[in-house]
Amino acid sequence: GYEPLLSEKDRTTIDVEFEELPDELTRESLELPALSEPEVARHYTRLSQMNYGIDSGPYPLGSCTMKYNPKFTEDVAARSEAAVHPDRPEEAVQGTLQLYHELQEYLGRIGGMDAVTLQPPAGAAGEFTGILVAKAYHERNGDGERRSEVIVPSSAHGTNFASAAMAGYDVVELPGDDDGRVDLEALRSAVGEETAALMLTNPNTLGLFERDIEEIASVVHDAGGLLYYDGANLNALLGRARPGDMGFDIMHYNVHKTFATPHGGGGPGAGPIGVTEELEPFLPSPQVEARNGTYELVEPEHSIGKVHGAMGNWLVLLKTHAYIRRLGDAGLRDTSAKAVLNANYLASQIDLEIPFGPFHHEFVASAGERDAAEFAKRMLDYGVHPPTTKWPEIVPEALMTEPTEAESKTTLDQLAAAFNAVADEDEETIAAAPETTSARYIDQTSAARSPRLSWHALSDDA
Amino acid sequence: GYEPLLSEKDRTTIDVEFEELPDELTRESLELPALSEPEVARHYTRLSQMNYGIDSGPYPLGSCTMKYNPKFTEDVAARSEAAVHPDRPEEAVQGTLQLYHELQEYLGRIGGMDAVTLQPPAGAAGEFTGILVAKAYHERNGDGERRSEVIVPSSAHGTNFASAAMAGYDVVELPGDDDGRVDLEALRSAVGEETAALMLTNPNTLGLFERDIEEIASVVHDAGGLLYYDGANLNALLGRARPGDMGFDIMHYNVHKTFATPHGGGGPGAGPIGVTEELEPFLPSPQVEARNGTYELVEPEHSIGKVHGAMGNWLVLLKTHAYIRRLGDAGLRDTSAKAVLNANYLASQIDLEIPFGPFHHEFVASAGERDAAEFAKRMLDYGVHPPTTKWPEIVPEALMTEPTEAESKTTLDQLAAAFNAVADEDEETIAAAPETTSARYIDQTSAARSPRLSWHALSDDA
Amino acid sequence: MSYHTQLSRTEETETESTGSPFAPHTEADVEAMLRAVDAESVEELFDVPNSVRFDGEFGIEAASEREVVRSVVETLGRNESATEFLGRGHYDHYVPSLVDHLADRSEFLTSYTQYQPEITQGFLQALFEYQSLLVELTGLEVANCSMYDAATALGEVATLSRRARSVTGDRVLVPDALRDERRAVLENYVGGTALAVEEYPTAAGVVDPDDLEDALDDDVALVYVENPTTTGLIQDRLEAVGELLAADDVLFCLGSDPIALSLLRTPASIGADAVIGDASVLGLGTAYGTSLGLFACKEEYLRQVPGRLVGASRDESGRRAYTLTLQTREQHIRRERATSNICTNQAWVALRTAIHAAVLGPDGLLDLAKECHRLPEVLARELDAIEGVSAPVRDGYHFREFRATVEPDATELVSELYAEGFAVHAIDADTIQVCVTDANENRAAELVTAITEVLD
Amino acid sequence: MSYHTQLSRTEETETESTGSPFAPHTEADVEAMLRAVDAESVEELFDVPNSVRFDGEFGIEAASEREVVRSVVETLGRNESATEFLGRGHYDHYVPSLVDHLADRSEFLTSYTQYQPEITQGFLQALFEYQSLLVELTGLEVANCSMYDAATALGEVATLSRRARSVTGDRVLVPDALRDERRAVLENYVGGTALAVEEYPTAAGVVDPDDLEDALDDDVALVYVENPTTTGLIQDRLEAVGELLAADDVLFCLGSDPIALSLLRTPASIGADAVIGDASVLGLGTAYGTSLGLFACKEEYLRQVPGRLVGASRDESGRRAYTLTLQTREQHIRRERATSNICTNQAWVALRTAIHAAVLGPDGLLDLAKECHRLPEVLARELDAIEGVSAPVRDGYHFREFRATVEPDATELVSELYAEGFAVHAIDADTIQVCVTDANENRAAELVTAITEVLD
Repeated sequence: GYEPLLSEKDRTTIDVEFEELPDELTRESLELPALSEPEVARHYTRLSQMNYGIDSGPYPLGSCTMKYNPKFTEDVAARSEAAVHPDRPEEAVQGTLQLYHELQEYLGRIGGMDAVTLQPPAGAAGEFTGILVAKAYHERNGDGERRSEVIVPSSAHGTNFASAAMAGYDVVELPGDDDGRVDLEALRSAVGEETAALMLTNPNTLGLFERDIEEIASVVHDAGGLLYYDGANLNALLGRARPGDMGFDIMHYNVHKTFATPHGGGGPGAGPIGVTEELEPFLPSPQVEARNGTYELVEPEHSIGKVHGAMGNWLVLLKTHAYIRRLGDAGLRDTSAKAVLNANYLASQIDLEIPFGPFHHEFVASAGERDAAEFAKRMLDYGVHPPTTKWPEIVPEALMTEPTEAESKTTLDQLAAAFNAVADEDEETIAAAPETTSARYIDQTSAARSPRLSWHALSDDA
Repeated sequence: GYEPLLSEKDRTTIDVEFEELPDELTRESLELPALSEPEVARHYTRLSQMNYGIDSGPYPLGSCTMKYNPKFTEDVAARSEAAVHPDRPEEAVQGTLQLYHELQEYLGRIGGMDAVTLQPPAGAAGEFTGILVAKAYHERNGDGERRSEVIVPSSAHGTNFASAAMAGYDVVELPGDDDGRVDLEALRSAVGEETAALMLTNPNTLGLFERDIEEIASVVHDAGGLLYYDGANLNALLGRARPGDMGFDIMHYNVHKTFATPHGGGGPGAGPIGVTEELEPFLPSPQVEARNGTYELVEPEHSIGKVHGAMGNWLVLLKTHAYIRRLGDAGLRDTSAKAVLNANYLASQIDLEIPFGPFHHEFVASAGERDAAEFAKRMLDYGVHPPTTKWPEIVPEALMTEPTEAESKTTLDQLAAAFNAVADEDEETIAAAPETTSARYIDQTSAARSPRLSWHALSDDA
Repeated sequence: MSYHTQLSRTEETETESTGSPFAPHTEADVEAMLRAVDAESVEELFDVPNSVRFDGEFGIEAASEREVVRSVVETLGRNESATEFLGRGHYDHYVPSLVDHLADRSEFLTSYTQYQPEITQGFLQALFEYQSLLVELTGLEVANCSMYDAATALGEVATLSRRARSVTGDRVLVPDALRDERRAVLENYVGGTALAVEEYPTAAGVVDPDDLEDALDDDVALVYVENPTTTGLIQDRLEAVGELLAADDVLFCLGSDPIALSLLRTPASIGADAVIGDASVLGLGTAYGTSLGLFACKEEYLRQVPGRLVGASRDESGRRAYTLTLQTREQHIRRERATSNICTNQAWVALRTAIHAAVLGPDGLLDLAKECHRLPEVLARELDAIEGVSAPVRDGYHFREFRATVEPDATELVSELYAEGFAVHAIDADTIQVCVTDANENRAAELVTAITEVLD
Repeated sequence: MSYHTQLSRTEETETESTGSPFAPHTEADVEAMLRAVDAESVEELFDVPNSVRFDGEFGIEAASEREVVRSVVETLGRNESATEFLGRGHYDHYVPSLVDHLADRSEFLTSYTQYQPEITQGFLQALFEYQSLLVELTGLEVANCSMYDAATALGEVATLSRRARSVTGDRVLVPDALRDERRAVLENYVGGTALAVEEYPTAAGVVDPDDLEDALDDDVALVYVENPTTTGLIQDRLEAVGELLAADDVLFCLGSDPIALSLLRTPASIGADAVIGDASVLGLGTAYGTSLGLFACKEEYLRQVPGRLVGASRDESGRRAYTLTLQTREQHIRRERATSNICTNQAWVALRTAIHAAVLGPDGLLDLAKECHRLPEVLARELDAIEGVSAPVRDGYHFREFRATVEPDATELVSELYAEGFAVHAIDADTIQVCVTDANENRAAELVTAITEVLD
């Protein structure tokens, strides 16, 4: 497949003339593609046909939880009543606030947290918000200066490091234990008076449950630090264990992972955070509270302020609400059951080394002698989306694989067959991949070396 | 592309047990695929990817008027207010009836007809309805017995013949003139006391305007017959000429051709018919009439009864209404202008013999020495949908081509390039086509020889 | 400034439209194209004699997309808002969102009849699967891939009976309880033949084999029976009807729908030769007429079947592939000797029906059918408890709907219920008919309250 | 009977759900899979110590798709139905239907970030085209492919100013008329740095270069100016501002949006270093927060840009292809030294914005922008004619909105207008703000009438 750029189909320059404004307030001209509706329709239809989505086939990107996105949630979010202006007064938007409040409640119960804010517009924004809450808490306790460090395991998501740094913290990297989990001794020596928080994913990015979680919590709490839960892998635990019960003080939820809202090619997502009662006064403003059957926007006593210009990615939150209502307790529990069963089954069918275990929602296979990125490219030729590659680094040439609950046994068998077929192939075949995709292997290095980031930057022959 | 049948993915037999009904009233078992929603979503997504639509590329099927289908008309038809039960009393469905009435009016003005029924659910149903009206008219005049023939030009659509026959008429085929138009002498000798009607397409299926239309009308009318207009090619004449003004007594409109409602893989369409004042009393029941701002369902005095169990393909009619409103007079006129310009331009760019002319909305090229069907298959390899083939028979190895107004010059140039490339290829290459499609050349003969019409009829290895 | 961008401006500023917003030509394009065809203007290309040239106006004002949507939606808003408890052959069931999302994919929606099977395998396979669904549901060997609606399908069965060599006779027997609309369409379909439509007596649609036998003679070509009936009853003596008709050279056609067929005796098992009905109870529901005619029959009538048939074949690489087949029955080949004039049918609605059935699966279908029995039983009982209401009117097994007698006046009751936001059928001066399915059961309790209050 | 078909039954009969309707496993599947992993039950696979096992209930009842849709729609129905004349940084414009239909294609909607460019060329190209649109509109060389919203984009510009070597200083100057929400987000983004946010005085958002100069000193790192202002005014002295700031090592950031940028002076031409804003005025409109942060800057800041960038490259066959690029700036590579923590962004909204712009084309965009000036001018004049209303409050050129003083009480007026079905901003005791675009202009005349009547 190949589709010319819009700008290659047409580029029309118009003079900007407008007698009602002085010339010096307006631009001189505007050069953009001028195409008819049928041409635009075909352009984007063809582009879509050059793109792989969940409805195209399995998408086992580890840690991304790419699962089926139910269509009815789209219909709900498309209702015109859902798209109100954020400046409407409370009394004119009671329906929206009720749903907003219900979702705060649902997420609190699911995570075992006392209070939830829906404002952060993505998982990383949730991390940033959570760390800001921790910081405000420590500052309120007169402990802000001293507690200058956030501890992050080396296998954690890159966002953990970046979010802590954005909030002004020094990041202390915590090496892992031989069993792929937190090294308690290393933790004990890392923790101290400077510790503001430990950020942890559980199950971690290897799919392993941190069995010592209570001990970990004690170590951090005893030192006066807070425990932050990265919700990226919550799909493994729904109804089996709750971060709040494990001792976490703050957590974020990736609704586009756990609660099946579409990833949208990279967003919008939403990253609500839950906190313990103690931290509730520090949540962003406003919170939605129910009083005598009406819903109010309330500023928490020591609120950190705002992390988004309005109420977050509301349309995504609305889809989350509908999804949770659809599943209910039993559906949520079953989600994790099938996600964990699928990961374990798929691991059992793949002829590659898969260190560590037992696995929950995902596992990391090793491509061994092969380059994991090339291995993945070759999998494209088998019509499936490959796993996340080369991460976490504790597994050499990592293939981080998360099938989710939404794949059938038949599909898992197809996925395993793709893994195994590539594992059996010679280097040359693998290196020549992909052969069947809409584009062949793309040179990313030269793209970065001389960046061309708009059609203006393309020469005519490029 | 290949996608297994639903039944190859799963076939589950369930016992039908229901204590609330006696056993002899219920079936014993039911065997169907039992698949989850994600599996169903992928199945049909993949099937769609193995299908070519207007948004995929040009679709120049002659006489089918495959043009861009505006998306907003879908939104209008999807409104829940549009999907009312057909047994609602008039007063409870005034909005629907108002739109129904407005569309009757619009179509009347566009065709130059005095009254319009929207009931026929497709173009062929419109033909049948029109002939029934003609029959009722002749019967009412005591002329029913004698007028037993309907005259149809040999180049007419197959439906014309079939519709007339369904209404109980003998079909008299009228050979064409050397210039591809009606042979006036042949018409004069065919017409007589037995003539109930002449069915005519104008422009005809060669894209030629029947210049002698007034003379033709006189001949038929003088003999007491009626003139029927097949609206398949109306896209060529919008705002330039009206069947009613040319002397036609009855016409049908193919809204899925002229008015851009989607063809839906073969329907639903809608085939409203328009008639002169004289024939209005014979229209199907009910007609919608406006009286003092309210809309009523009225049975015409000598109504032929019904041709559809309810009000026709209402959702399609609603899309038609929205499309006509969007375009208005100027848009409708421009539609024909561009349709005719496109056909003429495309014809000028193709290196094949294209007999007759001047063309309106379509033309018929000849594949010459080559088999037109094979020629068309080879065009598939150039990423375009081929024209209608082998018809009308007056052109040897016919390639009947209608680009419509919705194609750009760029696309027409691509289409012409596909025609010309195939024209330059050797027989072997053409016979081996198609090579790039989701299925290769399909054996239609053996499919008809031993029909397998359901998954029940497939053996396990088939 | 290009020509068509002037138009896109009208989209937003509502200045007067100067052409079609869906024609992509720039002014430069038009000029180049005119040069290529050696014409000065587009008007020159119209070979239309002046005497029939139209130079008037239609008087239809162009409007922006926004204006059209707004205006049509406002007009539809003039419909009274009411929860419909209406049935009588047209039924609503909840259609899963997935059906809309998949069927609206433009590769399906904007395609044409599958004349080029190599690039339309997707739709062909979906239609093949639709046919297979009907084959399973009816127990008959052949189903076509769509008719317009139940009424026209009935008409087509009648003309098939005329063509089938194993069938003789000129009389078509239909139940006295048949909807007028279906009867009227049937009359038009047989109007071109020697067939005559006659009624046989029923008890509100329920056939008594003895009464039917009395109506039978050598001249009967077709007997049509509906199960369930338009009055909402499940036929309880179909086997006897089948035996009665098997003896004769009569075509036995059953009227039904895919949900009822998921639960009720298969037409094949009671000796039916053909089945017609409304298949859009799955996938679409009532839409003021837009529908889907179900058509299935025994294999012996295959060459006489009207409409499109999709068959399995192979492509050159040996892989299974699908294609329209037996096209020599059809109008574009056989012309006046075709089995029907049908060309454009209801393929897209058939796609919706197939998707809905696939989402439900066999259990989902069966459970839905069971609800269609349970819900009216419960509602009838509740209405029966109201003073002045007697429901159901007739003993028997119900499906989706039932009749009730009311005092003092059914028409008045129905009209007052409309004012309360409920639509039910008035059948005659003292009878109403009430239809309840998964689509409206959530408001059934409110209907009971409303009826109680109106009659109080 | 298979496990999951029990679930599809709940869809229709609402018996209690026993699991996820979106897990496709049959009972037989589960058994075979457990055998393969050598486990007796799924519970066994959870390596969770008993002490932290959860065996409680969430107390969330499962519901069928039909029930959920009905319930959510009913709840949304509790929102007062009102035509919104609200703006102040969040704007509605009519979004063509085509945008929905194309962006909802599941290949776009259900895909993830384009880590495998070979199978995500479609989305990558759409994002490349989105970047190109912003480059054309701003005149700057670089645009990223999305931020969350205008407020977070402003925050990111501030931290960029900290990293940029050509910029020094700790003070961030923002207009006194800045929305509180944007200011609050900005404060949080700079909270981890030495930057401090301060206000400079404006006339209802309109910057006076002399006043700004007074606020400047060597310690200023960033000056932020909005055009148009939150109060609906077009800045008339931006060139002077640009000249003022060009002399210093100050980052000059302009806040705007794609519709305004289609008409107003390009940021590049007045010397802006960066542009942020809300791009979803095209493609989405106000949605209680769901938005799209616009981010563009000069090439010199390229290596400091936050968020995703799509670049052109070639594939092995030599054909142009697109890929995420300069990823070494990003958190998954650079971790705590990344330019931002952003990962999931607003790609799908950017797709919608790009499609909307493509449908409009340059003329459509420009005409829409012109309407954004004309409509408030007309409405302000009409309101000014009402006794007790003075509009616009300030002379100047308006864009989308304007302020008006009203007597006797703005809050009361706004509240009474709500009762009449109109939403307008109350700014203070005697000031309202009114926003009018193509999305609500059809009801502007009614608003005038309503205000006249309320004040009468």
